[in-house]
Amino acid sequence: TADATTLTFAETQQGGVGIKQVGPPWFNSGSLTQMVLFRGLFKANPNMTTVKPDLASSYKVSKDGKTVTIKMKSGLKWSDGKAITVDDVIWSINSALRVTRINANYSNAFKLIDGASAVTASNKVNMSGLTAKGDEITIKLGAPQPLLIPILAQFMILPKHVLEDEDLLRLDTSKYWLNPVGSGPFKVETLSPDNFITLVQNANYEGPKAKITKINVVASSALLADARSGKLDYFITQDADTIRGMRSVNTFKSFQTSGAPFHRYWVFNLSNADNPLKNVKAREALKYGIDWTNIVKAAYPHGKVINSGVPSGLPFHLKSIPKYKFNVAKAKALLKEANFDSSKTVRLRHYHAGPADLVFMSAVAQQMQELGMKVELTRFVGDATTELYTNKNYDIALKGLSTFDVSEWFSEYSNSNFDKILGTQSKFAELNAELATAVKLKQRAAALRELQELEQETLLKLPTYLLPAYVYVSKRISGTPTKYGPQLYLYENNFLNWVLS
Amino acid sequence: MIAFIIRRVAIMIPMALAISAIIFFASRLSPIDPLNSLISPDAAADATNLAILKERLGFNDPIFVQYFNWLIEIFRGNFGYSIQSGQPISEILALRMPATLELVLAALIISTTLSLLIGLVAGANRGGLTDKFSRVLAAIGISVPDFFIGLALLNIFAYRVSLLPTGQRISPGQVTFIDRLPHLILPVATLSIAMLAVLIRYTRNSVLDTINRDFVKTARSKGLPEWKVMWSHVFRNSLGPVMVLIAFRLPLLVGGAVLVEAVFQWPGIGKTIVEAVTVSDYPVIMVVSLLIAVAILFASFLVDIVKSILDPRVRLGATIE
Amino acid sequence: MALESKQLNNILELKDVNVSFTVESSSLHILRDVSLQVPRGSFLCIVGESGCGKSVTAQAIVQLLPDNGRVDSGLISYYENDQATELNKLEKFGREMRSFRGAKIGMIFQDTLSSLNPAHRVGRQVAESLLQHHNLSKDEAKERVIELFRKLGIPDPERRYNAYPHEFSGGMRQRVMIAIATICEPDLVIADEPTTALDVTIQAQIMTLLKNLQKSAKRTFILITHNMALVSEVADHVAVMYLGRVVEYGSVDQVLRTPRHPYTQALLQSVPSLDADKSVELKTVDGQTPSPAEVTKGCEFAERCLFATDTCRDQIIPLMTFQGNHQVRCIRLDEKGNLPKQNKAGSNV
Amino acid sequence: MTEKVPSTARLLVRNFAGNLTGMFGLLVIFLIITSAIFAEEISGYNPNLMDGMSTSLSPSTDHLMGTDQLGRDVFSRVLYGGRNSILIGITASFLGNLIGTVLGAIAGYLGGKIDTVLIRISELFMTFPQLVLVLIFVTIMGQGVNNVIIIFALTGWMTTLRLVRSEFLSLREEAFVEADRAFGFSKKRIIFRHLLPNTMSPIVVAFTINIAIYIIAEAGLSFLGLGVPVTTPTWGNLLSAAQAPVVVEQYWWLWVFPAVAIIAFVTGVNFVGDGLRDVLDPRQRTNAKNKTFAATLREKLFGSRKQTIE
Amino acid sequence: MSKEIVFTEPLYQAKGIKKYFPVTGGVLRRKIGEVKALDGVDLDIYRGETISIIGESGCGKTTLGRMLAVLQKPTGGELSFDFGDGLKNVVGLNRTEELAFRRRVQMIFQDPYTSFNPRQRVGAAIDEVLQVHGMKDPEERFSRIKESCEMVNMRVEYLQRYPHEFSGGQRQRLAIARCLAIRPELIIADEIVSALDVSIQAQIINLLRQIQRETGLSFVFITHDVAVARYVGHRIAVMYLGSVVEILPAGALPENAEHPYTIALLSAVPDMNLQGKKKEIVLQGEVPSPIDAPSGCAFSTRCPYVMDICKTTRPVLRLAYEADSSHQVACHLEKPPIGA
Ligand SMILES: Nc1ncnc2c1ncn2[C@@H]1O[C@H](COP(=O)(O)OP(=O)(O)OP(=O)(O)O)[C@@H](O)[C@H]1O
Ligand SMILES: Nc1ncnc2c1ncn2[C@@H]1O[C@H](COP(=O)(O)OP(=O)(O)OP(=O)(O)O)[C@@H](O)[C@H]1O
Ligand SMILES: [Mg+2]
Ligand SMILES: [Mg+2]
Repeated sequence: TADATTLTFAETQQGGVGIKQVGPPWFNSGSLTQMVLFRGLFKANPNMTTVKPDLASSYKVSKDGKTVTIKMKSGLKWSDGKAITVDDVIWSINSALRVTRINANYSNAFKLIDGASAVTASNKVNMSGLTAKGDEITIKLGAPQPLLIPILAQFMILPKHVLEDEDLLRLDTSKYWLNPVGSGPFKVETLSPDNFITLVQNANYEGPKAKITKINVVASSALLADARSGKLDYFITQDADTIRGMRSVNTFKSFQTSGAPFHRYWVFNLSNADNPLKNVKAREALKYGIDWTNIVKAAYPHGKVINSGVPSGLPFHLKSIPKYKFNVAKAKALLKEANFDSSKTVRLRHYHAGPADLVFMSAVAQQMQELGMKVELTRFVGDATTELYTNKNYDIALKGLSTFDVSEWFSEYSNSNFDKILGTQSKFAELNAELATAVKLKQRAAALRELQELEQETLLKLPTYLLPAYVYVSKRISGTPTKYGPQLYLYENNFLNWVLS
Repeated sequence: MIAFIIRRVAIMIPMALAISAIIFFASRLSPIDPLNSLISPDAAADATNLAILKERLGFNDPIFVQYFNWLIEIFRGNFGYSIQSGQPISEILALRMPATLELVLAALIISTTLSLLIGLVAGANRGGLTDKFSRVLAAIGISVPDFFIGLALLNIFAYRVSLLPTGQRISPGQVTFIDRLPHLILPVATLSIAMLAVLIRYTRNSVLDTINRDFVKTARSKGLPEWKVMWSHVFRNSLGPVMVLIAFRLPLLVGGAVLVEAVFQWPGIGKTIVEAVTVSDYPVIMVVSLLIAVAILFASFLVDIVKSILDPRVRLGATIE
Repeated sequence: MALESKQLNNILELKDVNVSFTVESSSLHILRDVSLQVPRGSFLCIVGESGCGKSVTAQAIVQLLPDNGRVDSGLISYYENDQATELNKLEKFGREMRSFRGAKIGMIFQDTLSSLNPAHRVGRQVAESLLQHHNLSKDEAKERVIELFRKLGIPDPERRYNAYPHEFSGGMRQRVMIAIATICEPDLVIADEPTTALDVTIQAQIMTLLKNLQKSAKRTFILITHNMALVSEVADHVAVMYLGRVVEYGSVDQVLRTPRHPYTQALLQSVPSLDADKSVELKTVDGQTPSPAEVTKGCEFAERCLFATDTCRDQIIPLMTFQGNHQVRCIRLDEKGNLPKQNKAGSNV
Repeated sequence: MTEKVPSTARLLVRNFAGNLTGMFGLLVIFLIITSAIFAEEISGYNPNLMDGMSTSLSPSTDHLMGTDQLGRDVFSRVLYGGRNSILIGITASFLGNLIGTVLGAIAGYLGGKIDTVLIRISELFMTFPQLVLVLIFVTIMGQGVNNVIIIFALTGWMTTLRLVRSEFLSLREEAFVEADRAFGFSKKRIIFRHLLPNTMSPIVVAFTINIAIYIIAEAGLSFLGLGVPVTTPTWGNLLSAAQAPVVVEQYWWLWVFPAVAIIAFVTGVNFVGDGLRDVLDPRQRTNAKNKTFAATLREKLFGSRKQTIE
Repeated sequence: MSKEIVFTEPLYQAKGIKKYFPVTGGVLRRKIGEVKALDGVDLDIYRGETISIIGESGCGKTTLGRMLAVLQKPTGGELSFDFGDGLKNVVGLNRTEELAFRRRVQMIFQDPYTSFNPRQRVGAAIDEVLQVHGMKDPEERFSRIKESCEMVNMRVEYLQRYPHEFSGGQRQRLAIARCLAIRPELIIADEIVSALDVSIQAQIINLLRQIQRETGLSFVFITHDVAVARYVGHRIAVMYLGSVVEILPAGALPENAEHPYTIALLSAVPDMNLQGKKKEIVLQGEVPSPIDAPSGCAFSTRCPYVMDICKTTRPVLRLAYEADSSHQVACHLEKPPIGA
């Protein structure tokens, strides 16, 4: 099967199966498919720390941080041969606020542009703060926004001329995704829904030709077996068992992804007056009553136990936060202090249902039972969003969050959804506002310290572990980077220089 | 014969309607508001977005109106949209039906032919080698969960020896059916083994039943050679009950497909159901279960016709005691 | 093998035939030392109560016993043109045995609905036999079948040829069965209770038919029945069976007019006749037929017999022959074939 | 004739004792159930004890069936899981049979419109693949041991209904029922005192067979992650580890042993079911046309023993 | 011997009893016709008599028995029973009246193998009947059971047994005992000897005759065996296709039968003693289906003496040619075909 110029990539992002279409990049991005089909204005490095121009040639931020001007490269073409223009950029940013499914990073950032509030799905009004003149785009912001440029580096520009007549509320299901017109070095050759996608080089791409001529995007149900038998060349996974198994496959190089962390944590449904964990001491007991270190190690060998929204190892992590230490006696004492009512059932829910997740949840549940709690552990039946914020049929839920920036972790405390389960957290809202507009490092540090302290005090969310992803690259590929960015983000991976042997 | 067909159809229609009603109203018992998942939390915060979507999808109508609309739309070929992916369900079906049909039909054909062959031979030579073999097979088929068979096959033939694909239906570059055959082997084998066991056992018993019938003695008393007795008197008469059983087993085959598709990551209807159930994607669940029910009704209708061809008493509308 | 003149007269002879069945790994001895002579061209009736082994005898002759049954010993000889064939020595489904079935020995069964294949047209079922034994084209066969149907009084035979068994009444089905058994013009026809399920008026029709076949075509018939009165109307010879044995055999006059075995006597007196004296009680045989599993060495009727002595129970009872080949299996008979005047209870009989 | 007459129940026991496969099945069931009850004593491990030192060990003399990722002893978990699986199987089968029996009795004895409606409903249910039906119910009711039991019962009563109904239909024609009516017995008395006891045998058989079916169904459902919550170890939940291909390939003991337990138990149950059917169900016999179950039973036991009077 | 039977005051009277069963068919399984199982049967049953009912399969004997026992409701006609104060309608009674009727009229069925609940000891089965009919005192019940067992020559110890431990003949005797226990006035016996071997058959027949002599209760004895019918019954009702064609004193058989069907039937019955004495009439054709019975005389399709009137008009029961009040015929022939 190993064709000298064809790379086989296992798409794992959508849960292992179901390549129904090319994934719309405005919701989740970061797969190799999206990286080679689309481009944004900028491109980030694997650490997500700097950006370099991509569709744009340069950008300038005004002194007060409220005006950003971006200059586009000229002569760029979509894969159908039409020119890529500033109109495409303006249409894309406006449309991002009109579609139903959009990554909150983009919508949060774009909402700060002047006139964004006038944009709705039903009207044709564009934001006034977004204008173009020749090949220059001007963005006017209500307040300085340090993250705008990194976010624009993640935001893929889509072709206005193809999509402008689409129903934006149902953009995700448009036929467009079966054979998207893109700007990247590759384009779709065939897409057999549910089965595979093949990508070939885009002749209208202005840059140098890739060494790889074809990419097979497949869905593998057994990454390990397929990798070992040489059916795969490249894939990313978070799956504990696969990662463990791949250790013995020596035809692959493995890399832990860097950059934005992937949190797993517990949220408490405090809107339920009957929640046995209403008392913060009871929640604190969970920090000690559960052998986090060992359970996480058993379920996710590559996982890392965390005790703060700013995980240790990241800048501004608050060192004074105590590490969780398995101490049943202390936990029981705390529970007693909290007057814990052991006759009530703690409803523990999760929606991640991989085998490792089940191992993790059932072990945790078991230890909670050993603390004298009655635990009812089930999966969410419906989709997570509804279950979490509308049905609220739980006391503790396991949640995941891939953060572009730690501010995202803290902004949860004050967003409208969390209000429904935690009640309004004005203190968090204040601090979050401070953090969002903190242009100086010192301001940022102060805000993050206060937020972490408040987090420990309130324990509305219980940070538990980070789950990094691993990239596996067949040794028959050379020219691959030594550093890979986070799973759900786009970054420079030098794909054009990859060579197959 | 025509009256017979009409009567069967006449029974089928109310059944199908009843099924559709049950499915529709039962699904409305679900506590989940389908709308919320169609829309990202942030977009949902905008009430106008919600309202537009709600109106557009007809969630504001009274429930009976919704039911009839749903039915009418289904007749028009518009099955609604998946909550999970927002895709039109008709598209999902168009994609996934062929996969399941391929699987189920292949398993049906293989298991039916094999089981008839083995069952007939086993029944004709009671206590013989084939008979013993068939009994072992039957014991396995009844006591071993079908997904376990699948897992075992996968483990051996795909994971340990990379002889066959680990799953999926089509790999890049596979154009013809023959190309795709390797993908089919394991799932079809799994599904067939499960079906085979019961069918063999039943065929065998049916043959044994028939062999002891008096008309076989009559046939022998004419001096016919054994093969002729078996062929034209025993086998043909044993087939009727077996056909009925096959019709009765069809639901099981589809049920088995759910698990087998899960094991082999086969992008078929079964997988669709499981995916849909996991996220309570009830428009999909509704349509798919309706479809399965109707398909099975129709299949049993076909079986009835075949049976009536085999047994003149049914065809001529006589009552059978 | 040269045949004795006596044998020349018989078409079939059974000699000490023993049949047993395996039931759940134990053996049931069902037919014990059954001996019968079937004179050529005659009408032999085998009578006896349900379960006494009449059908088994018939099945043993054509080697169509159920799977779990087998002929243990004895001879079943078929005579034809100075030639004797031991039927039970032939391979069960071999070519030779099959050349007898249908062609030389025809069989008619009792339950007509289950004896005809419900899935085949009746004409075809009759023709099947013909095509098996004669080199005929399908059309010729059909013609012959239709002709026979007409002879047997099946109305509208052309149309009926293509009908299915369930479209026929019981009487008509029985005629079809007769057609199957006789289409190849076998010399011997064995009819196993052909009229038991039918009404008397229909029974009369069928019996007339069989009797005519015997007379006109010089066929030999073995009729199995439990109806003594019917026997008296059709039979030339009668064999009375009780629990797997022939207890009495002779011509119809011998057996029905001068029954010698106590069982035969009781049997004849326990059915009222149309001109029976209503003030006279029916004779009853006390007790019940034992099961074949519990038969003893001696006379199987001893437990119920008014004349039984201890010797009857302990001794193997031989078949005694009285004048005119009247065979009786009873040791209480004197040389003239008469039972003692006194029964065991001491009262006069 | 002073011989003691054995009761029907005793006949059944005696007859079943002669049924080799049935007895073998019974032995297997008995062994599995007892070891499930004494799970800890037999395996020597607490099924919930997490031993961080010995995770994912393959079978050895210490851990007969190895350990899982959390270092729990698989053998003791398999035994322990049996408790729940068997309990689910038995309870669901009992409930399903109860529903089926009551409805079947009504349909069979009353006949007419009620019968037609019930039969149509059962056909509706039977048209659905049971697994799909169960999945739909899971969507509506959610997961949980009780829910799973209820769902199984709600989706598995049809065969019992049909069995009981057809049994009633044929019993209704038997002379003793006509006689009961001729004597003026009330409907209630006829149904509950005379008909129902006579349908017990198929019900018992269906009950056993359904246990097997439900245990397999539970396994399938839990394998899909839609069955009993993972905190309740069942054979199915243990098996769901096999959702991960890597587990299937590398930690075979995690899924093979629970599967073996299921297969052994289900085989046992099926053997018992077959045995019971042989002993109890007259229709399995060839020439039982006119005889009642008891008559056939007697014949089987004694041959047609002479029972002369006088 | 038996008391003189008084043929003037019937114990039980059936008048114009009809029973039609719907026949469904067609696409919608609608009613497309009727099986006229009984088409206007008149029958009087007198105290102390045994009336035999004969006829070929499907002619409606069982149905008539069921009607008489009110196990099914007739489609038309009247059934009245003399409870001691004159004839009274018995269809649609309330519970107490029904019990009173059922205590007096009992039925025994053909199949001895299913006549008892296989799971009930026979003693308990008889006892249950007595309980349902309101006998509270166990002692009294026991003596009643004992008494009826003696009547059928059954040892009381055997009542401890289950039905399967008895032979067919014994079960029929027990079934009779069960009826006798409630001391009925009329027993309807539907083919109770047909499933038995001849040697056992004789026992039951003798037993019935003996009971009848001793207790004087009335019997309706349904059979298809003409000789048995004649032997057991005082009178014989001959049925053909849902109607009674002739009722005649048993003594009148075989010579004095007048209806052509009765005569043909008799001639078809094989008989050892009558060989040669009988006139051989082999009836042609078969009994028509009761779904499309002939419009006139039911027998007209097979009758050797058929006349035009037979095809259009149905004959009713009238006194026989040889005038005897207990001999009635339904035939248009003025003279019996075979001379008296
Ligand atoms: N396949 C069999 N296995 C065991 N026993 C059998 C089998 N077939 C017949 N028998 C027994 O052989 C005996 C004789 O049976 P057979 O059928 O010859 O009786 P029959 O005289 O024809 O009775 P009937 O008048 O009822 O037809 C019976 O006791 C019967 O139970
Ligand atoms: N429940 C029923 N539904 C429809 N037709 C019936 C029903 N019961 C009886 N019949 C029909 O009524 C006619 C008379 O039946 P019945 O049983 O009374 O006859 P019979 O004289 O007792 O016959 P046999 O001698 O066979 O017992 C038959 O044609 C029969 O098919
Ligand atoms: Mg026989
Ligand atoms: Mg009848």
